[in-house]
Amino acid sequence: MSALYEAMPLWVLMTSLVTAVLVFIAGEPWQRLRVVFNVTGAVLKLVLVGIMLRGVHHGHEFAVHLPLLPDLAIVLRADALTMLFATLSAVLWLVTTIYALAYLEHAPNRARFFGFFSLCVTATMGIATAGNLFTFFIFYEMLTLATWPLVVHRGVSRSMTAGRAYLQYTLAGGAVFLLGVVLIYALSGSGDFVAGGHLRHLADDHSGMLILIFVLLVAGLGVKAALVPLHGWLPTAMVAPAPVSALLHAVAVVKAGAFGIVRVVYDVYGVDLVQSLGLGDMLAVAASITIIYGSVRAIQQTDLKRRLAFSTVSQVSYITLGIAVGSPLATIGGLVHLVHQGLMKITLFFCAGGYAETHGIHAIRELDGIGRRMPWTTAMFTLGAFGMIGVPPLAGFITKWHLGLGAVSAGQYWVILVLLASTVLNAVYFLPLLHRVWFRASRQEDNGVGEAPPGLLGPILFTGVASVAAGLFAAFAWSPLGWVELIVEREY
Amino acid sequence: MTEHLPVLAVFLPLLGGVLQFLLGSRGLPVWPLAVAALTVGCVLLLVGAVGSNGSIEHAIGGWDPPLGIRLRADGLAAVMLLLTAVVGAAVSVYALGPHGKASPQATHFWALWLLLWGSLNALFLSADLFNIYVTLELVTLSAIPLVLLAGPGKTVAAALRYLQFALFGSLLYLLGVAITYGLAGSLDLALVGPALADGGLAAGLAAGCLIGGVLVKAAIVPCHVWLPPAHGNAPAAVSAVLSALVVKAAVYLLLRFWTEPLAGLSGTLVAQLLGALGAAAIFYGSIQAFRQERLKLVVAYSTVAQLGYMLLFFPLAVSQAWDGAVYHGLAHGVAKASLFLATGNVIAYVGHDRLRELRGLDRPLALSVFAFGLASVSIMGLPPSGGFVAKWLLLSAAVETGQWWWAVVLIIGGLLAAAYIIRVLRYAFLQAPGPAVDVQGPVPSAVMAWPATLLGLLAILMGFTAAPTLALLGGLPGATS
Amino acid sequence: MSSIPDPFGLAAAALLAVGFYGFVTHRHPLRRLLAINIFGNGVFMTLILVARWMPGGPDPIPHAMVLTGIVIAVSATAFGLALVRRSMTQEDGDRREPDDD
Amino acid sequence: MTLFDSVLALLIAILAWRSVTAPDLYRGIVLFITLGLMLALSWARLDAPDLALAEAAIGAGLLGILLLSTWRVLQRAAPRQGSDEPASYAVRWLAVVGSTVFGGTVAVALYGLQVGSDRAGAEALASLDLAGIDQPVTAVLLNFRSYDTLLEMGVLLMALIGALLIRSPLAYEPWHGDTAVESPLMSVLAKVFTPIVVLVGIFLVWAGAYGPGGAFQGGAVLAGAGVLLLLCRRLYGDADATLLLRGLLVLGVTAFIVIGLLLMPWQGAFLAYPPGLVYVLLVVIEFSLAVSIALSLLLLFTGTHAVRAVRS
Amino acid sequence: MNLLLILLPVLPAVMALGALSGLLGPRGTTCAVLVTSALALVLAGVGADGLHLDWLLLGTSLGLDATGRALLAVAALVWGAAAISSRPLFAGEAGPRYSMCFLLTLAANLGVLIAQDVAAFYVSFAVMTYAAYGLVVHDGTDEAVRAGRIYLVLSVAGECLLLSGMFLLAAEAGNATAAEMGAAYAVLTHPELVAGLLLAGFAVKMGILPLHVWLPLAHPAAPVPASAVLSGLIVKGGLLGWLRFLPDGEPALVLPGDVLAMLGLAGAVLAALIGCFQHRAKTVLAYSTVSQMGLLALPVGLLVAGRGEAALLIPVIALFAVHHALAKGALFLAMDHLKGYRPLLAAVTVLPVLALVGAPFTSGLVAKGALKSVMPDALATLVTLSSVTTTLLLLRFLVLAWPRRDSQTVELRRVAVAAWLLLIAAGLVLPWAMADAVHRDYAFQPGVLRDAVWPLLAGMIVAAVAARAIRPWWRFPEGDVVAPVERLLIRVHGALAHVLEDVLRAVPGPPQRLLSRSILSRLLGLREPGIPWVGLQLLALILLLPVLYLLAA
Repeated sequence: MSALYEAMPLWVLMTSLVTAVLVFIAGEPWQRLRVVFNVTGAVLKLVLVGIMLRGVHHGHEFAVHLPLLPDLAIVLRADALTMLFATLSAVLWLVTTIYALAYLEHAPNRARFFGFFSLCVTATMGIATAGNLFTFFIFYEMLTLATWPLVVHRGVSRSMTAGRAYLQYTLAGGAVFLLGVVLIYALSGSGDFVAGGHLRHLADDHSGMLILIFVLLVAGLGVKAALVPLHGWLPTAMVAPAPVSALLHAVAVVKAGAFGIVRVVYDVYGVDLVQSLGLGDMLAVAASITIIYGSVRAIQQTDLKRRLAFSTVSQVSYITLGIAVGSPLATIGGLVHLVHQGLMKITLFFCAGGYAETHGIHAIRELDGIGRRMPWTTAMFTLGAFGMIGVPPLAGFITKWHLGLGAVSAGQYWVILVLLASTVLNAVYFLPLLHRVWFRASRQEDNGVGEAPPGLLGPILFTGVASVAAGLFAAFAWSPLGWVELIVEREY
Repeated sequence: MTEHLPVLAVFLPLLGGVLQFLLGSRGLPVWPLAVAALTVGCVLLLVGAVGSNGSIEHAIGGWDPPLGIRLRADGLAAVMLLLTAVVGAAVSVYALGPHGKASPQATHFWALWLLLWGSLNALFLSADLFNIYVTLELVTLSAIPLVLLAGPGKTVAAALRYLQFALFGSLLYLLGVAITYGLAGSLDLALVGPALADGGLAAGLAAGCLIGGVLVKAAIVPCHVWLPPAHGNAPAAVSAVLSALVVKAAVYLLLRFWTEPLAGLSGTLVAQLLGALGAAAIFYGSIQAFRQERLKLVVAYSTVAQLGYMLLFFPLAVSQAWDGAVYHGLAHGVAKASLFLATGNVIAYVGHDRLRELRGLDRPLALSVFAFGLASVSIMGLPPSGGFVAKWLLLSAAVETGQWWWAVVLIIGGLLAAAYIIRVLRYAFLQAPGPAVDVQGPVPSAVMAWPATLLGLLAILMGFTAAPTLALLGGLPGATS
Repeated sequence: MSSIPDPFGLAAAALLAVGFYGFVTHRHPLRRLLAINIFGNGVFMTLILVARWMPGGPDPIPHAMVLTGIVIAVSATAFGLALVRRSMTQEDGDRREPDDD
Repeated sequence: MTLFDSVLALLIAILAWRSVTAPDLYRGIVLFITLGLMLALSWARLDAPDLALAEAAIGAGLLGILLLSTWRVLQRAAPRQGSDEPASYAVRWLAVVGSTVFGGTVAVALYGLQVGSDRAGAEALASLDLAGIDQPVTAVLLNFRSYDTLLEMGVLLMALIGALLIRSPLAYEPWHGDTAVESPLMSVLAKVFTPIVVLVGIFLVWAGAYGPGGAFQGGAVLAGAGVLLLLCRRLYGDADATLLLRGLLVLGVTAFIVIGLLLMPWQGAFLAYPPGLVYVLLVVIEFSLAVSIALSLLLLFTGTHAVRAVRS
Repeated sequence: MNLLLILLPVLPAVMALGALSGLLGPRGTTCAVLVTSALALVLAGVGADGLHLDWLLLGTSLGLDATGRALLAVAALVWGAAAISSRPLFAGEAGPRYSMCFLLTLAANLGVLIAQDVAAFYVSFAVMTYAAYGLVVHDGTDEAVRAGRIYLVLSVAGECLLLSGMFLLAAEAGNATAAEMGAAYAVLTHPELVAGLLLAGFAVKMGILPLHVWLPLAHPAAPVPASAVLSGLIVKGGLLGWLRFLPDGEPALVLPGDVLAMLGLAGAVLAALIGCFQHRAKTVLAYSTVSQMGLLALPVGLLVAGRGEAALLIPVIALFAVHHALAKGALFLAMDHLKGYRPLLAAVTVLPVLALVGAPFTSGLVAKGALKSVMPDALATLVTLSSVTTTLLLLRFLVLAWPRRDSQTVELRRVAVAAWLLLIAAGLVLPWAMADAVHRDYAFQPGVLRDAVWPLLAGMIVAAVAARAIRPWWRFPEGDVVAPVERLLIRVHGALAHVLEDVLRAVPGPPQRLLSRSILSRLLGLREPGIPWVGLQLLALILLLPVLYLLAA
């Protein structure tokens, strides 16, 4: 029993892997069966994650070792940080599955879609539970591969181009990352994630090498985390179906990159080492540039999803910024944004998908007056947008609040300017949009179609409300913020 | 009993093949399958024995070297035998599809295939320079007729080119053997080393001829020109064997020679040259693969590229590189066989393999596409797969020895592989617009689909079986561990 | 071993060189097969010389090797010739088309 | 001696060069055959009469006829394809330089060899009495390194299968039309000469145990007899092989393997023979080899599955 | 009972969702507002203890201080009256949206009144800001949209100031509650900077001088009831921010305090003067708000600068705020009722006007009197002087708003009129009731009465003279400096956008493909080499190998 319990991360991984396999086996004709598999898998995972969450909360750390080579093992582990990401993924998997079922109700190739979708979640879970760099890399690449079919799912030439861009960036990034990982193993003999890092003893003799490796690792991870100038794939990848975009932007891909950076900074290098090598500032500057650049580019976009995509570019770097600043409060801000950005961005993309699916709206100028027809969707969109701007009491505010406080306590006042600039820029690209949806007259004929179908609306409402709740009840112990505070407490 | 296993591993399939030729189409497909099963069983026993007892030797005719010839099953031979058995089993099952019914062609196929299997086993087990020459010829001369099975009309030019290179390569190799014998007075791999070590120019020339001859057989750039037409036009099952095993056998010989007879020579520069050839193979093969318009040619050029990785062992020459190179050979063998079998199913179904005209194959050919995808992962060296473990080991070795340029080669090679593989997947399986394939052939039966799939799965699984396999391999010969 | 260099050594080298030259320069498959065989003869000559230079009589092992080599070379060449015949007699056009069998 | 040898060596070099550079394919082939004969002569001079025999019979004789016949087929099918377009000027010069350097290197290496007496060959000579056969080369072929010989039979078989697969026969069907102009010489050749050649072949096989000769040479001569009959149109190639014919084709290799495998449990090693039976076994093997070799070479020549006698 | 506090924002917020979906309907919305108002009144009357909710936001403190209580009562009245007036607006196609914004603004406004900690206050404040946007642009006219845009720009700017101030504050003091502010500032490294940022941030909402430009645009653009709450209550949010998050003179922050006081005074006069040159009644009222808020900023500046006693100043400030809220709310609501020719109603409208001017016996008297009582004499005089401009301004209002005979008669909604009258009545009574006895007494001192009367008269005289002297009235653009600034900004933005575009075009973005076949095909005329070349390479290789071996040896 205890061995089974100890191997919890493995089971969590398996729920979606088995789902993927079953979905593939069931294939196109067995639609009902597939749905059952999907939903069962997602619910089961949620339950298991819940059990794990309880365990970790009580201070237990799960770990599974699968030796691979004499000095190399696949390690699946669950610490508090893992659970942050894992819970987010598990919850959003279920939600996105429901959404996707409705979204793709009449689309072809659904078996393929859901199969890879589940694989994608498996990879994400793997990333969350990876206990060393090697394991992390394995799932990181698996994620790349599993996501590609989703990006090109439509099969039209635009998707193909996007898919190619996606692969070129991510595979190149993966390659660079791999080089970094190999160097770490060669240098220190271990890539285990140890709270506080394990490279400190090398700082004196190998500082140059450590910096190089850090750059390699972050460049590799930065591709997925969409750090400028490695973000090129992300805006093009928005041609994918809405659930995929949601997944890419909110949960799986960009988060994997950001999560990786967190792991590298905290559990491989350790904050002290990163700061003493001067890497924190470098990372913070890169993140800041990304934040500003992404926002500026978002302003220029005329396509809704594209604008959201650039918004992601900008927002994900909050996470990086938070950990780069390096004070506990900023860390809290960065880590909690992992969840918050996920909730908010998934809401936004769900809404965009709802608009597209219900009214065929893609361009921003077509959104005029949609708020009257789809009040609930638009309300949730509004919440998401305000969250992005950082308006309280939404989740985004909690992030910004802690980031700002962290920056002040670390004495890095310029970060506040970045935050403010980002706020303003976010307002510049979201507020006119909101004005449009609520206050402009609709251009379309009223065709009697109103709100999105329940399968789409349900998830939208869920995530929207969740993003409010995450902000509103932030001080609650089980809120994302509460959990992150637990993590940071254990970390420092 | 154990010491007889190497002999059985060679002569079960060999005799089976000869008798198949004798029997003609009678006994199809029971006889060849029975032989194949026996062979697999025998090889497994042998590998098991090697795993538990260490290497097994068998002096043929009771004559010990230097007079006689020795069969030797050490770790390296064992893993290669295992690879042959795995791929061979899959190919044997697959061949039931195209060659299951009695026909002259089927007779020839099974006879040649069993002979080839036996020849490969003989090659891997041989510990004698001249005997290796004979086995090389055996392998070549059973492989070329197999290529012709696709129909002499379209393969004869390829076969002729293959033959010319193979023949010339063998003779070059034989020249090396001649000079070596002149120097050492012996042909046994283990015994010629010292004489070569202080042989001066003659030893250098001998080594050059041995390596050069084998390079031709291994289709290493620039001597690869015979490979793509041959592998690209042969029947699927044959292409699988050729790419997975036959060229691999030649590279195996390089590894073998380097660690035994040539170990005494000071080969640092040669090692770098071989590494450079490997790198050239990786780049050139990948780029050519990327440019091809036919699916099978893509896969064939991919072989050209992948063989290059194994050559990276030479400049790195540490234990990890050894493990990595050999494991790469194994992983590539399994994955490439899967790719070729899957490709064969595509051709059987569509009737051609022109990339741009393929689309929407993932429904009728779900299993094959799945197999292709899985195997591709290994070819690209992405985790979790055998190819990745191999790449990891090689990378570690490159970093460990401070030869970062080989690490760069490895990384870029992986990306290039991704480029051409993804191009295939994109065209064949995901491209939506345009008409679906005009169905020209039946959907491949389970017998044809599953071997590819199982091999593909194995390619992935090999990401997790490295430890026992490398334990069987037993480390770099002569390395102080 | 004779004190003056054995002239056949030079002959062997010449056969090898000429064989190599022929292999490189010829395009006609038949001529290339010829060149390969000449190269092979050079190798056999080398082996025979090695055998002869052994003190105490000609060394039988290289002889056996040559014999094996000759048979292999001839079989392979015969096979090659069959290929040449086929490739040069069939119409250019049908190389691309699937054959009748 | 050295003068003769030197002239012979020079002649060999020149013949080789001329054969390769001959502007005309036919002349190249003829020069190649001549070269083969000269080689046989030189090898006889180099204490290798077995090899001289083999070269004369197989390398020059059988291969020569095969080359010429192929040339004729090519001429008939597409006369112009026979013409040879040489490689570019640059390639040729580079090749000349390269080959010369290569030849030179080989020569230097060869002359630098220090051939001592602590060799496998010396051991073979010393162990002759254990081999059961007095003739050293045959002993090596059939006993010390019998494994090579066995596998070599496999090569022969595969080459044959390959040639059959191509279906590009040299001699197929009785040559109708031509039969009318059959010259009397042919009949004499067929009737008188062939039995003699066959006898010589059998003798050579038998002699292998004691002196120059052996399964290969004998088999080649027997095949030569077959070729003679083919050329005299007493035999023709046929598409359908009987089981018997195929049995004979694989007889050598099968016998070899089966005997080896059967005795293995007793002898503890593959292809190890009990001392008492060794001679008998070797003779059995040698003859079965000779049969298979002869048939294989003959079928390689015809390029068909079988040969049949012409029924008059 | 204390828990009811949380209902104040939650109830309307939840109702807002219902309104959005159209479930609530106009009647429901009105009822919701009235119920909330009733609840607020009850709470304001009964009072409530502080409430601390650890789990909400970053740990929320709610509570009612004296100022909060006073304003809560006023808010209940004004919101209630506005809701009744808004009834027609709740219906119709855009009704749900308006209802939602209305309810959300209400919720946030009440939240501002009861929030005691930094985070919760900021939450309410921000929601109030953005929800009010919906009220401003409700009409959807170009003018309204422009007003809304400018409102948003300045609001966001204000948020930025606030946010940076709060970061600095909370980083060192944590999520402090209003009660702990003094202590919090004591530990700050840059208290004046923080205070300056916060003052400026809230000043945007208050319409303090250079940041007031949105107000004369936005308040008139909104529908009448919305204008009433905007001008009457929403602006007070800034005031509460000041009071709660700046120290009450302990420690004294001289520079920001003085600057605020000066700006307030300047605003009081200047805004009134500018307002005189406006041509729309609502705009004039908006300028009046700016002016009055300037007047209100004055004591706050003194408080912050430590130039007065908190115990004296704060009640006065609250009193003035209450007075202004009621009067201004009533005036804006009057705009609905003055559309037709109804002299009686017009006459009633004069009451709050008088109150604002501070005529004797009006609520203005006690409010202004109290204000002057706590100030140094010089300043008190200046305040008195400002009454002249106020008079001018409101006369201008009356002139503009006075119904004409020929205007169309619009049917009156009795309930709305009743509510309005109630509000006016409350405006007359409530400040008196709330004022301390001291202030009441002070208001009836002869000097004070004199000071109340003469500016009124002076104003009327000046107005009469001016009306003769300058006709036609010179136009001053609404929002005064905003028009040129806006033009300038548009031009700058155009130029910047060009530059930006050029830069972005010049800096090639990340390529969408790293490798393409075109690159490759440029790289490669790669043909497979023929056998001759392969052979040569092989030859070279074989010659090279021994050389390398020998070299290495």
